[in-house]
Amino acid sequence: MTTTVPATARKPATMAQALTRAMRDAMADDPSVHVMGEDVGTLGGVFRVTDGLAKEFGEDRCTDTALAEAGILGTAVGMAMYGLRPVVEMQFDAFAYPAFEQLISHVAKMRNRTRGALTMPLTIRVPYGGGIGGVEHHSDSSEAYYLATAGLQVVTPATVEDAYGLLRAAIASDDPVVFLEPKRLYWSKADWSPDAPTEVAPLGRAAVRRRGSSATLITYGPSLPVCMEAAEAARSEGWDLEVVDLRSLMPFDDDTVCASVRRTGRAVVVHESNGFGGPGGEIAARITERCFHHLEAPVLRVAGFDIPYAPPMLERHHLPGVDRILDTVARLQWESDWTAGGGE
Amino acid sequence: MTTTVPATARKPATMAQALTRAMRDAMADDPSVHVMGEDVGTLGGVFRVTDGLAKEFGEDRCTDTALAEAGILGTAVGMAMYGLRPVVEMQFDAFAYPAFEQLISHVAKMRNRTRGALTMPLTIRVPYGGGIGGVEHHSDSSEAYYLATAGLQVVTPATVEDAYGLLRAAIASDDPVVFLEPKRLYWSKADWSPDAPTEVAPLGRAAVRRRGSSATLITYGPSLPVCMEAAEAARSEGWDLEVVDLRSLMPFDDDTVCASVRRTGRAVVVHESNGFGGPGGEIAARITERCFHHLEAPVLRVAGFDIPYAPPMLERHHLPGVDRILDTVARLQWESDWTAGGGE
Amino acid sequence: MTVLEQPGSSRNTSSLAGPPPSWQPRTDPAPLLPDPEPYRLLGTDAAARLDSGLLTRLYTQLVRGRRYNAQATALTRQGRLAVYPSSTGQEACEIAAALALEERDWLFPSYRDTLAAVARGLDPVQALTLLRGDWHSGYDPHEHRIAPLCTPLATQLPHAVGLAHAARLKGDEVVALAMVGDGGTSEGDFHEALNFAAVWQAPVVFLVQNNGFAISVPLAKQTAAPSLAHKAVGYGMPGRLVDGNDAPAMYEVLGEAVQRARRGGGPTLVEAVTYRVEAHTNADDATRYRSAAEVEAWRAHDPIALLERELAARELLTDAFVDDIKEGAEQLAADLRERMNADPALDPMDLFTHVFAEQTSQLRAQASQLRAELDAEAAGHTEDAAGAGGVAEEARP
Amino acid sequence: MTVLEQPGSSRNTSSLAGPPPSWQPRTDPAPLLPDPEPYRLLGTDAAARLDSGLLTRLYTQLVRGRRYNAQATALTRQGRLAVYPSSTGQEACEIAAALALEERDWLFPSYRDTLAAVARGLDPVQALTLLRGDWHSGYDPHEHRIAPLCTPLATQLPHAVGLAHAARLKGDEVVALAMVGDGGTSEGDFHEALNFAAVWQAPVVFLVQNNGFAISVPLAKQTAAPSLAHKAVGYGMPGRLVDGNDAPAMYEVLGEAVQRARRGGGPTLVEAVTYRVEAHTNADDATRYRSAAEVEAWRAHDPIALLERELAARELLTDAFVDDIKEGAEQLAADLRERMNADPALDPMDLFTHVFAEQTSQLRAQASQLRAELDAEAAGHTEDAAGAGGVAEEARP
Ligand SMILES: Cc1ncc(C[n+]2csc(CCOP(=O)(O)OP(=O)(O)O)c2C)c(N)n1
Ligand SMILES: Cc1ncc(C[n+]2csc(CCOP(=O)(O)OP(=O)(O)O)c2C)c(N)n1
Ligand SMILES: [Mg+2]
Ligand SMILES: [Mg+2]
Repeated sequence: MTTTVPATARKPATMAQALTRAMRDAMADDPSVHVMGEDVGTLGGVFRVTDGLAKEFGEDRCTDTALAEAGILGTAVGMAMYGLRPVVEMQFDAFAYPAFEQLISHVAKMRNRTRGALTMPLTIRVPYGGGIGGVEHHSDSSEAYYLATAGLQVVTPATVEDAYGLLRAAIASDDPVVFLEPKRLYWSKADWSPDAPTEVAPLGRAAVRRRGSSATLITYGPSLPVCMEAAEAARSEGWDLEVVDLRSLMPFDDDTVCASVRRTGRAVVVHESNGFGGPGGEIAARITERCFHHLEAPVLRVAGFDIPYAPPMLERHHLPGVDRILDTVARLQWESDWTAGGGE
Repeated sequence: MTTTVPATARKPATMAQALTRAMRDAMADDPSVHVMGEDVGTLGGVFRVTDGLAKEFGEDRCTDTALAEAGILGTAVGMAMYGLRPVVEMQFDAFAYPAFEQLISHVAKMRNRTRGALTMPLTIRVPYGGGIGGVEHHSDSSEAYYLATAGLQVVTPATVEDAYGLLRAAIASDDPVVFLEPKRLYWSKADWSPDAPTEVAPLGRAAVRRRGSSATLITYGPSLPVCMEAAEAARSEGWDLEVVDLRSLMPFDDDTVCASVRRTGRAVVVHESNGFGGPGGEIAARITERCFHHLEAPVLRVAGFDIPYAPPMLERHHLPGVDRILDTVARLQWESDWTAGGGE
Repeated sequence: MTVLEQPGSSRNTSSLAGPPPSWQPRTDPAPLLPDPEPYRLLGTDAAARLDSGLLTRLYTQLVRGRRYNAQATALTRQGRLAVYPSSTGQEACEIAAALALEERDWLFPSYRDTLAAVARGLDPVQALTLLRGDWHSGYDPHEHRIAPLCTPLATQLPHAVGLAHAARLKGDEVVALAMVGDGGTSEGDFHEALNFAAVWQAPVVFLVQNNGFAISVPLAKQTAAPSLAHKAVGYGMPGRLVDGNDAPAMYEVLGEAVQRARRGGGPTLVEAVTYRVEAHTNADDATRYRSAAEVEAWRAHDPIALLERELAARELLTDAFVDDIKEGAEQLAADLRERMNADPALDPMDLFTHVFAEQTSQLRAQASQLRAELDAEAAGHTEDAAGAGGVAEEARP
Repeated sequence: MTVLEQPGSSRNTSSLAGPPPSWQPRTDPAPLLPDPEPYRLLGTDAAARLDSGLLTRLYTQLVRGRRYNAQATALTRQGRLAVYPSSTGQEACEIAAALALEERDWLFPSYRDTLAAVARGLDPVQALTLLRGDWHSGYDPHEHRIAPLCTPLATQLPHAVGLAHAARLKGDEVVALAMVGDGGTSEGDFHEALNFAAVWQAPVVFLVQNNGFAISVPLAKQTAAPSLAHKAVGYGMPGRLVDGNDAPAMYEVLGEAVQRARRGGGPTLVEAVTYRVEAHTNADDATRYRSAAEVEAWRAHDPIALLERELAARELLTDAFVDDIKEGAEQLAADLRERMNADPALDPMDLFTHVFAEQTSQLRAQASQLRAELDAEAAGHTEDAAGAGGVAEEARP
C-alpha cells in the first residue's frame, strides 16, 4: 500500500472500479477478508462494486446472503469473533436501518465491552446520498446516526484515489468502519492506476483539496465536487475559497480543519444530509469551540433541508448546490459595517 | 387541559405517576388512544408507568404485546392508519433500536409521502438516559438518532408537571412524537395535583427555569436538575446562571434560547448523551449562527464522553455533573486579558 | 435429607412423573401444514367445476395486466418512468389478490405490485407516480384502501396486521391482504408480522409471491424450508401452497383465506409459486444470474396460456372475445402512454408542505430560502440552482 | 390469435398441464416436525437405560447450580449485585447446555444464562461482573469460548451462526450452542439467525428455554404456534421438543443436536419446556402476573426432584452422597460470597481504554479531563463530581 506510481501509468478509472479493486487486493492479501451481502456474488452488487469477486475468490469468500440486513450484520459479527474480517455491503443506506440494533448494541460496543478481548474488524459498506434519481428510501444520508454512536469509525471517500485508499485502510482497521460510498460518485472518473495503487493515507486525516484565503468550505463525500465547483465560481465574486475534504468523520481531524479556519477566519460546512441534527452541527460547534477568536463570522451550514429526502424530480432543489453555497458564503459578514443581530 | 389549579390542591407526585395519569386521562377522553408494548398490561410496565391502565380500560386498550419492537411499532403504524392513536412503550432506549427501520422509513415519512392523506398520530415513549445503575444497554441516550430524522417530533420532560402536560400534548399531536422519559427522574417528586392538571404548554416551547445574567445553561431531561444544582453552586463563584429547559428538541424553540443567550452573552449546552454527534453540536451551532455577535465566548458543551455508556459502578464519571459544568462555565473567557488560541 | 430441603425448593414430589404441568399443545399442527404440491385447478379434473364467467373475468384482467406491464416497461425506455419492476408472468397473483378483496378491505402492496393496485381500481398514473419520481406516493390510500407501495421489504406486513387488528377492535369486518416476495420472507419484519397476526388472530392474508428470485439471489440461497408456506405452522396459522400461475386456483385460495379471516378465523399464509419472467427491473440484467432455458420453461407455464387452454377447451376463446379484450387492453395502454407523456405538474414548495401538520419555524425559514431561490431562477439569474441535477443513468439499479 | 402472440409471451403451450416447472420440494417436512409431546426420560421406561454415572454427574451440577442461583440472588439483597435474573427451576437446561459441548465449541448465553457459563468452567465472579456493574463483560470470551452474556434479546443468535459458519469455512469442527428465551423467539433476529443457519447448514444448536414467561407476558401472548419447536420446519431444520426439567433428556437431545451439527448435518432447534420458578429478577414482583398455584405445580416438577426420584430408585441417593454434593455446593457459594464481598478494583480511566484500538485525539482529550477531575477529587476538592451518583433502588427493573 505504499508504492507511489508514476503519473504515466495512470488511466481513467471510476470510483466503483477503485472500490472493487480495493476489495480484490484486500482479499488477495488476506484470506480472512470475506465479502457478504445481498446480490454481491453472482450479480456483483446492484452497483457492480463487487463485480468479479465471487468468480475470483469463490462464493465462500464473496457470499450472496439471504435478504435480511440484521442477519447479515449479525452473522458478520460472529464471523469476526472467529477471526474473519468481514466486509458487509448494505444495498442502500435506508436498508441498513434493520441492522441498527446489531450495529449500535454490538458492533460499536464489542471491543469496549470485552476490554479488547473481542475485536470487530468489520467494514460496513453503505452506498449513501442522493442525486441518482432514486425513489424514496434510495437516497438517504444516514451519517448522523453513525456519528452519534461511540465506537464506530465513519469514513467516506470523495475521490477515486481515496475510494481505493480509504477502503483498504478500513478493511485493515481492527475496529469497525462504516464506509459511506457516495452513490452519485460511483461513476465519477479520475486518472488513477488500479494496477499500482498509490499511497494510502491513514484513517482520520482530512485533505485540503483547494487552497484559498477568503473562507473555508468544509465538506465530504458527494458534496466535494459541488464545493470545488462553487470555489471556482466564487473567484468571479472575488472570493478565494479553501476546500477541506474531511474523508473521515470519526476520527475527526480537528487539526487540519482548525488550521484552515484559523487562516481564513470564515467557514461554511456543506453536506447533503439534513441540516438539523446532521454532522454540520457537530463540525460547526467544534470549530467554534476551538477557533472562536479567529472567526470573523459564525460558521454557517449548507445542508439538505429538514425534510424526508425529496422525490427524484425535485431532488435538485433539496441538494446543496453551487448557488446555495455561494449565497451562504455571501452571508459570512464581509461588510465592515455589520450590525448586531445574528446570522439570520 | 386548560384548567388552572390552586396551589392548595397540590400534593407530592412522582414523574412516573404524572405520566400514568396523562395516559389515563388521554384514554378516558379519546377512545382511539391505545397503549401497547412489552409488559405494559398486567404488570404495568417495568417502571410501572402504565400501571392500572389495562385494569381500567381493558387489555384491548392497553395491550401486552409479543417481544418484538419492530412488530410493535410496525403494527402501531397500521393501527394509526385505521384511525387509532397508539401510544407505544419501548422498554428501554436501546431496545428501540430494532424498530428503527419502521421509525425512520415509515413513521417519520408517512404524512409527507402521502401528501397528508395518512397521518401518524403516534407517541413512542422511550425511557432514556442513565444514572439508575442499569447494566449495559439500559442507559443509552438515543436522542441524536431521532433528531437527525426529519418528520419526528422529539420531546422530553424534566419536571413532574411537564411529564403530564407534554405527554398529553404528544398524544394529542397528529404527528409522531418520540417522547423521551428520563429514567432517573421517574421517582423525582413535585407538588402537583393529578386530579386537576395544570395548563398544558404546546410542543416546541422551551422554559426558562432560572433567571440569570452571567451565562445560560441550555439543557433538557435528566440534566435539568444537575444544571439547577450547578446554577445554585455557581453563585458562590460569582456567576448568576440562567437555565433553559428545552422540553422539545424538535420543534426547537430558537426564540427562547436565543433571547436568553443574547442577554447573557455566554452559553453552555449540557446533556448526557455522547458529545460527538450529539444534540449539543446542533444546539451550539444554531445559537452561534443566530447570536454570533452577542457571544463573549464560544458556546461550550458538557456532555457524556464519546464512549459506550459506562458500567454502573463508573457511570458517575461519565455523566455530566455539577463540577464539570462549573469547570466549563469557568472556561467561558471571563478574563479580559484573553489571548487568541481557541477554547482548548 | 435431599437437596430440595433447601429454601426455594419444594418437597412435594407426588406428581413427578408425567409431562411438565402447564404444557399443553394448543394447536394441532396437522391442519396448518400446506399440501406437499402447489394447489392447481387448471389442467386438473377440478377445472371442470369452474364458472366460465369467473374464467373470462380473470382472463380479461390478466390480459390487461400483461399489457399494463409491457406499457410501463416501455415507458422506462422512453424516459417517462425512472424504473419499473415488472410483474410480467406473475399477473395471476396480482389479479387474484385484487379480486379476492371486497371494497371495504385493504391491500398492502410491495413495490412490485402496482398491477394489483391498478386491478383494484387505482388510476395507473397514480400507481406509477412513485416510479416516475414526481412524488413518493401518488394516491390517497383511503380512496381505494390501498397502502402506499412499500419499498423497504416486508415492512408493510406489520402495518397490515395493525390495521386489521384495529378494524377488528372497532368491530369492522375488514380484511387486510399483504403482499411480499420470496426474498422478503427472510426479513425480521416478516416474522414479527406473522407472529403478531397469529397471536391477535388478526384478519390478515399474507400472500408470498415466490417468483424464484430476490433480484439475483435464487430461492435456494434464501431458504432451506420445504416451502415458504411451511413457515405458517411456526406461527400457528394455516399455510397454503398454490400454483401462482393458475389464476382460478389463486383466486380460490385467496378467497377462502379472506373469508376465513373475515369470519374471525385468523390469518393465513399463502405461498404462490410463480416466476419473474422479466428482469428484476428494466435496469437489471437477468442474464447474469439465470439461464434462458429456465425462463423459457416458465414461459411455457404462463398464467395467460394456462387459462387460454381452459377457455379454448370450453370454446370461449373466440376471435371476437380475444379481440375485444385486446382492444380494451390497448386502450388502457394508450391512455397510460398518453397521460404519462405529459410532464407532471410539480411545485418544489411541496417539499415543505407535509412534513408536519403544522410547519415548524425552521421549515418556514427553509421554505422561504427555496422560494427566494426559485424566484431568482425564474428571473433567469441562475440556470441550475442545485448543481447536482444531472442523474447518471447507470446509477439506477 | 391469442394474447400470447404479444411480444414477451411464449407460444409454446405444450407443457401447460403439470406443476410449475422449477417447483420441487427440497426437504421432506415430516422428519423436521417435533414430537407432539415433550421428550422425557425420567419417569418413563427409557430411564432404565441411563448410565448412573451420567445421572450423578448431572445431579451434582444441578445441585451446585441451584445453590449458585440462590447465592447470586442473596447477593442482590446484600447490595453486592445490582440485579440477578435467576435460572432457578431451569438448571437442567443450563447444565445440559454446558455439558453437551466440547471444549472447542462455543456457547452463546443470554443474560439469564450465567449458570450455563459457570457450568462450562467460567469463574462465577467473572460471570457476574456484568450484573455487579464493574464492567460490561467480566471475561475473555476466547478463554472458555463463551460469548459475552447478551442482553438485547435474540441478538446473540446471528453471532452464533456467523461464528459456526466461519469455523466451518476454516475447516474446524466447532459447534455453537445459542440460548434464547421463549420471548426472544418473537424477535426478528431469531428468525434471521435460524434462516441463515439453515441456508448455510451452519453447525449451530438453538436452545429455546420456554419458561412460560417473558417478564410478565405468558407464552400464549407470545405465540400461537403448536410449540416453539414447530418453528423449525419453516427454516428447514429439525425441531425437538423436550421436557426442560428432565436433565438426562435435555442432555441427550442437545448432545444429539451437537453431534449432528458437528457431522455437517446442520442446525437444530430445541425447545425445552421449563419454568421460571422465581421472579424475572430480584427486582420483579411475579405475584402481579401469575398464581402461586401455578408456581407450586411447577415446583412439583422440579428438575432436581425428578432426578432425585430416579437416583433414589437406584439407591444412589445416600446421605453421604447428598452431603458430599451439598458440601461442594456450599463451598462454591461461600467462595462466591466471599469474593463478591470484596469491592472490585476499578479504574475510571478504563472508560477510554477500549473504545478503539488506537485512542482518537478526541478521546485523549476527554481522558485528560477525567484524569484532572479524578486528581482534583483525590485532592479532596470535590466529593461527588457527578452529582448523579445516587441510584434509585426502584429504578432497576
Ligand atoms: C429492507 C430492504 N432491503 C433491501 C432492499 C433492496 N431490494 C429491493 S427489491 C429486492 C429483492 C426483493 O426480492 P423479493 O422479496 O423476492 O421480491 P421480488 O423482487 O422478487 O418481487 C431487494 C433486495 C429493499 N428494498 N428493502
Ligand atoms: C431487544 C430487547 N427488548 C427488550 C428487552 C427487555 N427484556 C429483558 S428480559 C425480557 C423478557 C425475556 O423473556 P424470555 O426471552 O422468555 O427470557 P426469560 O427472561 O424468560 O429467560 C425483556 C422484555 C431486551 N433485553 N431486549
Ligand atoms: Mg422474488
Ligand atoms: Mg421466558
